[in-house]
Amino acid sequence: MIENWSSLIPLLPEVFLLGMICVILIAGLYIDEKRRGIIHFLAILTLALTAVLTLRHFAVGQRYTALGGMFVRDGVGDILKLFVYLSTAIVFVYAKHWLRANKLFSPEFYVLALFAVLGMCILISGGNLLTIYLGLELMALSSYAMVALNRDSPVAAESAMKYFVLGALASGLLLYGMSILYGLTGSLDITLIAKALESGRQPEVAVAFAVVFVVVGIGFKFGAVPFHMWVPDVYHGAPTAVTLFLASAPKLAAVGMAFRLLAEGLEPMVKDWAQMLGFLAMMSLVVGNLAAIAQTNLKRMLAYSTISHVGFILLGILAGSEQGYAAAMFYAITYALMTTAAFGMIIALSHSGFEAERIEDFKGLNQRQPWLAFLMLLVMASLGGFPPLVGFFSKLYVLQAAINAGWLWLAIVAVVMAVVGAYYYLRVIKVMYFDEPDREHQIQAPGDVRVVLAANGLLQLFLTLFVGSLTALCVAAWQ
Amino acid sequence: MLADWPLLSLLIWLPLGGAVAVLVAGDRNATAAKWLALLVALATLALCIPLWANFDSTTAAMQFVERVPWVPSFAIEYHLGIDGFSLPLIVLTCIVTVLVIIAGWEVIEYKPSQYLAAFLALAALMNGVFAAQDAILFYLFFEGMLIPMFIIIGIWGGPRRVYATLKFFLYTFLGSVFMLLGLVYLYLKGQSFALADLHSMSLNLTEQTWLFFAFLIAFAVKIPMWPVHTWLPDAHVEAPTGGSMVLAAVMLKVGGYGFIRFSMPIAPDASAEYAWLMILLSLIAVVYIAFVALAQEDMKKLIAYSSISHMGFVTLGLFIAFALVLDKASPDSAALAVQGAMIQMISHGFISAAMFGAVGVLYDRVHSRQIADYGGVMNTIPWIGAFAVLFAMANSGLPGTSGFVGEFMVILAATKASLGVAALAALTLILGAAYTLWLVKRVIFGDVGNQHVAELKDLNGREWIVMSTLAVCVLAIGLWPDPLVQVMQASVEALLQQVQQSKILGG
Amino acid sequence: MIPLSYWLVLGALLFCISVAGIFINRKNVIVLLMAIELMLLSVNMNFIAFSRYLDDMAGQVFVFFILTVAAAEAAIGLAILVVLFRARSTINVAELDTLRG
Amino acid sequence: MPIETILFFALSTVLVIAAGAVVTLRNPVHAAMCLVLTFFTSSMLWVLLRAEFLAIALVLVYVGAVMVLFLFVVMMLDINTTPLREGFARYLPVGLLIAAIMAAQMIAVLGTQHFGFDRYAAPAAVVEGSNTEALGRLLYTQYVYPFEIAAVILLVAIVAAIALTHRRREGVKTQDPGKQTMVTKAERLRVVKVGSESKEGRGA
Amino acid sequence: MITESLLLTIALAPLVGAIIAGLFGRQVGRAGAHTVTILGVAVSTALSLYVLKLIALDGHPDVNLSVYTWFEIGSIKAEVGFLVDPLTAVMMSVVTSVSLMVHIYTIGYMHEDPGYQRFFAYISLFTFSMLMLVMSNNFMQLFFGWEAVGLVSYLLIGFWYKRPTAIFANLKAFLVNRVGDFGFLLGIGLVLAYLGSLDYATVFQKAPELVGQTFNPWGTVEWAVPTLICLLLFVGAMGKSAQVPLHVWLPDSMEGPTPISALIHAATMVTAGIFMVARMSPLYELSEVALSTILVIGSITALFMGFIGIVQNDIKRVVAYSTLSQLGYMTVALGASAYSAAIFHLMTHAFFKALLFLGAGSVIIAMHHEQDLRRMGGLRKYMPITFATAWIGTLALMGFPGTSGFYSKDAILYAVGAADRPGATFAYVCLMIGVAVTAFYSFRMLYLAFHGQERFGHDDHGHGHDDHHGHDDHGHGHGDHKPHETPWVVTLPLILLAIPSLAIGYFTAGPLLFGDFFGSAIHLAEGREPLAAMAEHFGHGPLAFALHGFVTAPVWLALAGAGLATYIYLFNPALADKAKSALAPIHRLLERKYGFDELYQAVFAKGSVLLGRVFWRAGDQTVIDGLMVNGSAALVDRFAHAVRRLQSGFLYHYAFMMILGLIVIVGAFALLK
Repeated sequence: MIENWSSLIPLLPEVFLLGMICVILIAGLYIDEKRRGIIHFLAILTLALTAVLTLRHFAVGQRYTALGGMFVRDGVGDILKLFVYLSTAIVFVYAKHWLRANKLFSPEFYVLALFAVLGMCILISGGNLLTIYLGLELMALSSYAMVALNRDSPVAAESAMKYFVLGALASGLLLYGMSILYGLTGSLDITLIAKALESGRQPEVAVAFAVVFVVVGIGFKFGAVPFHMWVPDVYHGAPTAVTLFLASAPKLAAVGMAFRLLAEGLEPMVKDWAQMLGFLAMMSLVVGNLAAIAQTNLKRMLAYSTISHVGFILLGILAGSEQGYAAAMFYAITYALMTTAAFGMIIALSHSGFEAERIEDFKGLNQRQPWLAFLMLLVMASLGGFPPLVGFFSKLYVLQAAINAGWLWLAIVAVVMAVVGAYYYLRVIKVMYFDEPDREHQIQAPGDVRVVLAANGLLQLFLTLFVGSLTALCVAAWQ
Repeated sequence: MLADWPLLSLLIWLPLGGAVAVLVAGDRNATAAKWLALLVALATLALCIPLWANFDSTTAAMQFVERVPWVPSFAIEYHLGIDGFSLPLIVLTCIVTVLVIIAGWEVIEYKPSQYLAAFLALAALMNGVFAAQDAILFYLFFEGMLIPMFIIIGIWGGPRRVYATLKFFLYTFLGSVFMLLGLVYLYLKGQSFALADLHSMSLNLTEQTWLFFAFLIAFAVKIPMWPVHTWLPDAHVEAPTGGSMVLAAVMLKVGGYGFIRFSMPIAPDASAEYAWLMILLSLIAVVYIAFVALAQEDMKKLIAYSSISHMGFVTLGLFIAFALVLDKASPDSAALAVQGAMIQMISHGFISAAMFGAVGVLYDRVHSRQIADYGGVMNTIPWIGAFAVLFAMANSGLPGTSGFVGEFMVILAATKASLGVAALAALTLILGAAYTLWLVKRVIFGDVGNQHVAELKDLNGREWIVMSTLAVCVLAIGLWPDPLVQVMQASVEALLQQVQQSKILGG
Repeated sequence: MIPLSYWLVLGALLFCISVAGIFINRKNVIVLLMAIELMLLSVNMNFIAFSRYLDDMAGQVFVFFILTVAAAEAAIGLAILVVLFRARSTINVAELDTLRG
Repeated sequence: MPIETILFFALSTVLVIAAGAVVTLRNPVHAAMCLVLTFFTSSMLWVLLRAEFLAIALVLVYVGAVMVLFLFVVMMLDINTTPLREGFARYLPVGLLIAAIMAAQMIAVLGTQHFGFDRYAAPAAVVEGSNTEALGRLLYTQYVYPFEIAAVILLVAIVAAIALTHRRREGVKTQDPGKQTMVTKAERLRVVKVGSESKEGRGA
Repeated sequence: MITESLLLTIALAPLVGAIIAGLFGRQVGRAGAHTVTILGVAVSTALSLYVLKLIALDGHPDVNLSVYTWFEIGSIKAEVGFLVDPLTAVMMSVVTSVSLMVHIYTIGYMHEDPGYQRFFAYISLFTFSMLMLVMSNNFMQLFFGWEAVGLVSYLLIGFWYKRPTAIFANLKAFLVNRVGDFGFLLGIGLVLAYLGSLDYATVFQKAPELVGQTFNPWGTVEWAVPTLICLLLFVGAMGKSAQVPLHVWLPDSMEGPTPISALIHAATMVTAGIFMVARMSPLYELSEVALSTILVIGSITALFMGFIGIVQNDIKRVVAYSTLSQLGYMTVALGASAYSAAIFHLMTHAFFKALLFLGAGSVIIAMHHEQDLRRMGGLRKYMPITFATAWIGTLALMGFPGTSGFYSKDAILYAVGAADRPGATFAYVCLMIGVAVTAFYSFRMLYLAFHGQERFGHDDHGHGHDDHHGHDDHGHGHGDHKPHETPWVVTLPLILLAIPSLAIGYFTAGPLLFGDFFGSAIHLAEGREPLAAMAEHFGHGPLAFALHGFVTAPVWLALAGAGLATYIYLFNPALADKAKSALAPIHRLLERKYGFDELYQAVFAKGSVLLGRVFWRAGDQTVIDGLMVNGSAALVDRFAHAVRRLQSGFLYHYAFMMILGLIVIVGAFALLK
């Protein structure tokens, strides 16, 4: 079926990534523990070069398909991928310190993470139910394994098991939906499905039935209520470095998946899935924000906060307009950048034998480490959506899209819950700034972590200056 | 020419830059940080001089306009400009900031550089609020103010500071998100966030009503109006002196300013429709809260309640103007009411800063805010006693002090609209005097209450500067408000012009 | 002839049984893994039935890949199970509740 | 009744019962055996659907590999049949109710009104050509990209399984090819300076 | 020529003195402080008298000028300016000259007080404020001065801020005054609302427009606008001029040093209300109802406050109640449209009441700050000057023919007698009885203090007087028990005040009452001649009128009162006690001052605080904070924990939730669509 090899050029980044993974996999066997740093740099280099390759044929404003439509490259995909690379690279920087401190610094982490990235790229670029499914599974299976990577940790194993079972259940549901869709339209190709549904010949109930299953699958990946139950446990139980990874890039991939399946494939059914997403978004906003209030573990709190942010992302998607998709994308991108910084802070404060994962561990941080406290303040404020940090703009954008699409009531729920949510972010600030420290804050994080963390934290502030260009990019991706 | 500089940007970015510099200077060299902060604050204040001098008070048009696109995809602009409403408030901000920095000079021992930086940042944001001509920019500054204030109360506050500061933050945040929704709605309708565009946009009554209430929640919390006022006493009680000063002097004014900038011109028909409600709430604030103030045992709480009561005049003045301009067709009285509201805001800025400053001076010495722990302060520290009496008189609206002007104007205007409203508002003459002077009686007068009071030291030079500056401001406005009135007059007239024109198409 | 619907209902029944298996099960995790296999089987049943009734091979191709992925999934699932057993000495689902709240 | 229909119903009955047994039997070994039965019956049903290759693959891959893996793990972990926990019986009705509702919902949609003969005509009884060949042709042409991805997934499975379960035992001597190739002179050869005997030397 | 700078000098000279003495008291010292303030007031006095001369004798036209614009909003303009007409000129002269006397007197009275400079600053400031009040040409400035004198009064009553009674009294005074100001401000507001200006000239010119306008407060009720305005303004006057029921602050204000009792609480400030009503005569003439009300309130004050004076034992309080009573007389005069009579009485009263107060102060100094009449007696031989001037003051007060008080009081009585508006008869009766009462308590005080036995120095415990605590806590020793005449700075003002008390009526009654002295300053409705009856008798000149007085009822009533006092207190002291026990209920009622204080204390003071507490605890803390704020926070918290419990940790629960979600979505969005 491959007519000419040049048609594969759009695939180049993924092919390169796969090749490099194999190189790293093999190199990992031959490099002893002292020189593992090489793996680390190789992994980051891989991401950087992949990004370069992606940028070489940057597809904003264009759309390439390859392999009979199974692979789609367009602006949306490329932007999401670039931020997947970026956030993964940031994750690698933070993770190294944590992995070393916890004696888990092994090539497997990098290999699995890169496999997951590959899976995300495939998912984001999937033009066919099959490739979407396979990309999703590639990402998911790598993630399950990563969660269990700390083999000596009972909680990690427990969370891996939960993640696995629920993940498999969710992918089963998604598959079920796909099977019905296939049966109804007779095709696995996204564009053909859309075309078939456009005709409206399928029984409406059956299509809606299939859409439910697809939405559930997407909802699970996002961690939207009520398919969120894995999120807190996995975030909490997984090794922090892995949580960091799971919290950032996969959300971007989930956005990509939602775009492919909902915005492209099920575009004619927008009324149906928007309603369902509305339900999920409302539940996510309410449950995520409420449950986060009652948390004492920072990782767990961030997990619930993720759920609430997912509510916002869904709010953008369910607008069902280009503006909404762009808003959701912008939200996911900024969210990924915020959440890496938040987990990065946990890692920066952790050291061997100590995990700064309880909120109380941040007590009095301002007295000992005012700079870190300030960065954390920025991150928390940005997550809370307080202006003028970038988190505010992403919320603004999403709300605008939702209101424009007539979802005013949901927007009201969203802002009210944002106020409730402000409480737990403030609580972190409160602990850092208003409480007396009850221990020394040893900072053993190496220079690169500090530099990247500082950049990541300040990004919350300085990104506001570039909100214009970033949103313009997101909008352009949809044109 | 100095006037050609981007003065408004400087007013925002100079203190912000100063805040960063002070933070960098750090606590290791606290003295340098303090002087730096003072210098920055003074420089910011100095910027007000060319601003005032070059301000053209004959026009209501925005002046010193700076306009740069920022987020083109949402039509958000970096758009600054001032008119007669903004200018006095900016000057007030700059003055209060200088005083706050002086007031905190030796008192703040814990992390002084962060303290000063927070206030400088706050000054920048407050200037921004008053200068912003883009709704989102306004919102940014409006909300941005919360974070420094949250930290100020939280770090340097009293024993229940965490409760107070969280309450303060969440209350205000809850209020403002609805405004954000309103702004988004307006944007979607008009594809612009520029205030001027929002002002001229036509909206039907339903839309206006929704918007009016969205804005109302935001500004009612901020100003604060009954029944969403309870954050204020807590915040004031727990805040450090400087925090209380800024909070009372400037931050509350943002609420009143918001009514002028947003509610009234954007939703004039709804404002007119619900003016009765606003007037009712204002009267409750004036009367009910005054009674509550009477029952307070804590000095700061009492002053906080008095602030709420006084802010009632601001909302009363602003919304009685609707009755005057529409029902009584008396634009002059309406202008009187709006002017009164504005002057009340500015005057209250000085008076409340002074009152909190005076309480701070006492607190620094006795470490108690309970009225019962004082008595006969006049005996040991007559100067603070004298200032306290002056400011108490100003607070109870004595002619010759600024406190009188606003109340006088509002009551006069209200009489024109409705004698009953005016009568209830005028109750403040009695009640305001009652709680303020009773406070003075219990704290300042009488025989020396206890050992603490007996050992008090009188004002030091630093405190003298703060108190006397405020005293001069209070008396200056009280004795000759006309300059202030003239600065605002053109803008007031323009506002009234605007609110008279129905925005309902075909209506 | 059997209508397509029957096949689908069969798939649905299998699907429900497997789903019920996941949340009714209070025993060990292995059964959960088996239930998942069952669920995939039900999906496969759907695909194959559609493939047959649509006369389109794509469905069967999909099943092929599902089988592949299911095998990989089983491998990883069992690996996690082994890790879990080593770390916790139990694979009883009712005891996996240290993470909650 | 045509033989196909009889077979369908017979096999379906076995399939459903076996599936039910998988999730309800207490002993995991028994459950696994039932699962094998489930797969077998499905495989037969698939033959009815003219998916010969997949039917055989199911038997080979699942019964041959996956189920063996399951049983292997069951045996390896030596799991006892645990007594039913309290609460199981209490919540069982709720669980069954939910499952029943779900089934009802699904059947309501999947009934003949939407998926009957009017929409999906009965397929031709005889399919031309080899099912295996057709599948193979597709896999290596049109579906080569998913095929490659599937390979990567299997690779991940291998990597993951090894990373998770492979344990380096302390004290076990193994070759380390990395170490062997990266070896340097200094590690292999130690030049010992042997001085003349001194008082300290004697003490050591 | 009356120029702006001349008027500004008059007003500002005391202010400059006040500022120097107040802010730089330590630098200028005691002597510096009194020099500079006295100089300031002296300049004012001289120039005021010059102005009076220009206006009264040289026929200088009225001056109405604006100094600066206070604010200008469209057509609404508030200015600071001066209106000098005969009324103003008289007031200015009275204010400055009494003030000057008090300044001089203070040197002696306060010479040992540590707050010496402060005191001078205050009284100079008061002079300034009072001048601003009387010289104002508009309502804003009137209110300005109105409140400013209130402030200084507040500060001076609480001058000895250590005394609990003093700071209670000043708070009370301020608040009661504020009640009056409440009405006053609303009145001003109505003036602006209906006449569109705050300027006297404009307002008075437009005032006739008000006739016939009605105000509709609710339903079909309609109030005449002029009446409403006048009554509201009069509420202000009631506060300032201590008319029943807003009189309660004045007796308590005696907690302040005596000089200010003389200056503020007798001679000037308390008469501001009278002045104001007189000033507003163009408005009041429009409302019969308002004038009737004034008439009745004034007469009640005049009589019933006089009664209380009879039972007081504190020398200053006796004078204070007499002041109340006299203010009632003035008010009645206003009510009878006899504005000029009111102003005339105001003037004469300023002199003789200041004289009496200063005399009382002199006694107090001599008695080492003992104020209880029961511990005085026989002082005449120790302090003859004080004694003599006190007699003069007392005669003037009782209205002995020929004294200034005689002319003014008679003018009022004639006016009331001639008035025909509702309440006039009641007022007339009250005033007539009041004349006797006045004479009685005046003489009672005189006898108790200066005649009879010496009761000081040998009874330290026998007085259970409850408004009287440790008045000697500011630096007076008890070394010398024998009283002695006070120094010249004290007696000189007494003498200087005694002269006008005696004679000013004789010289000014004619022009002030019957000439066209006030010109346009006082406006009378068409055909209204309240003093016509008196004019008949006065036609033969003041001397003849005084002689004629002996054949009129008031003089004989006064003499009767005086005679009774003479009999009881000079000849038969035991009778007083007998009468006391015989009339015990009435006595108690009078001692309790009809219970106004208790009532106000219980209802308004306690009631407000109680109400505040209820609002605070029930409204703010329970409903708003407890239920709404913390309640919603608690609700959120409860939900948070509920949601948290859903996350049970059990895989099967999680799966169950997912499936439940699925079913709900399928049901809601697919099947039930």
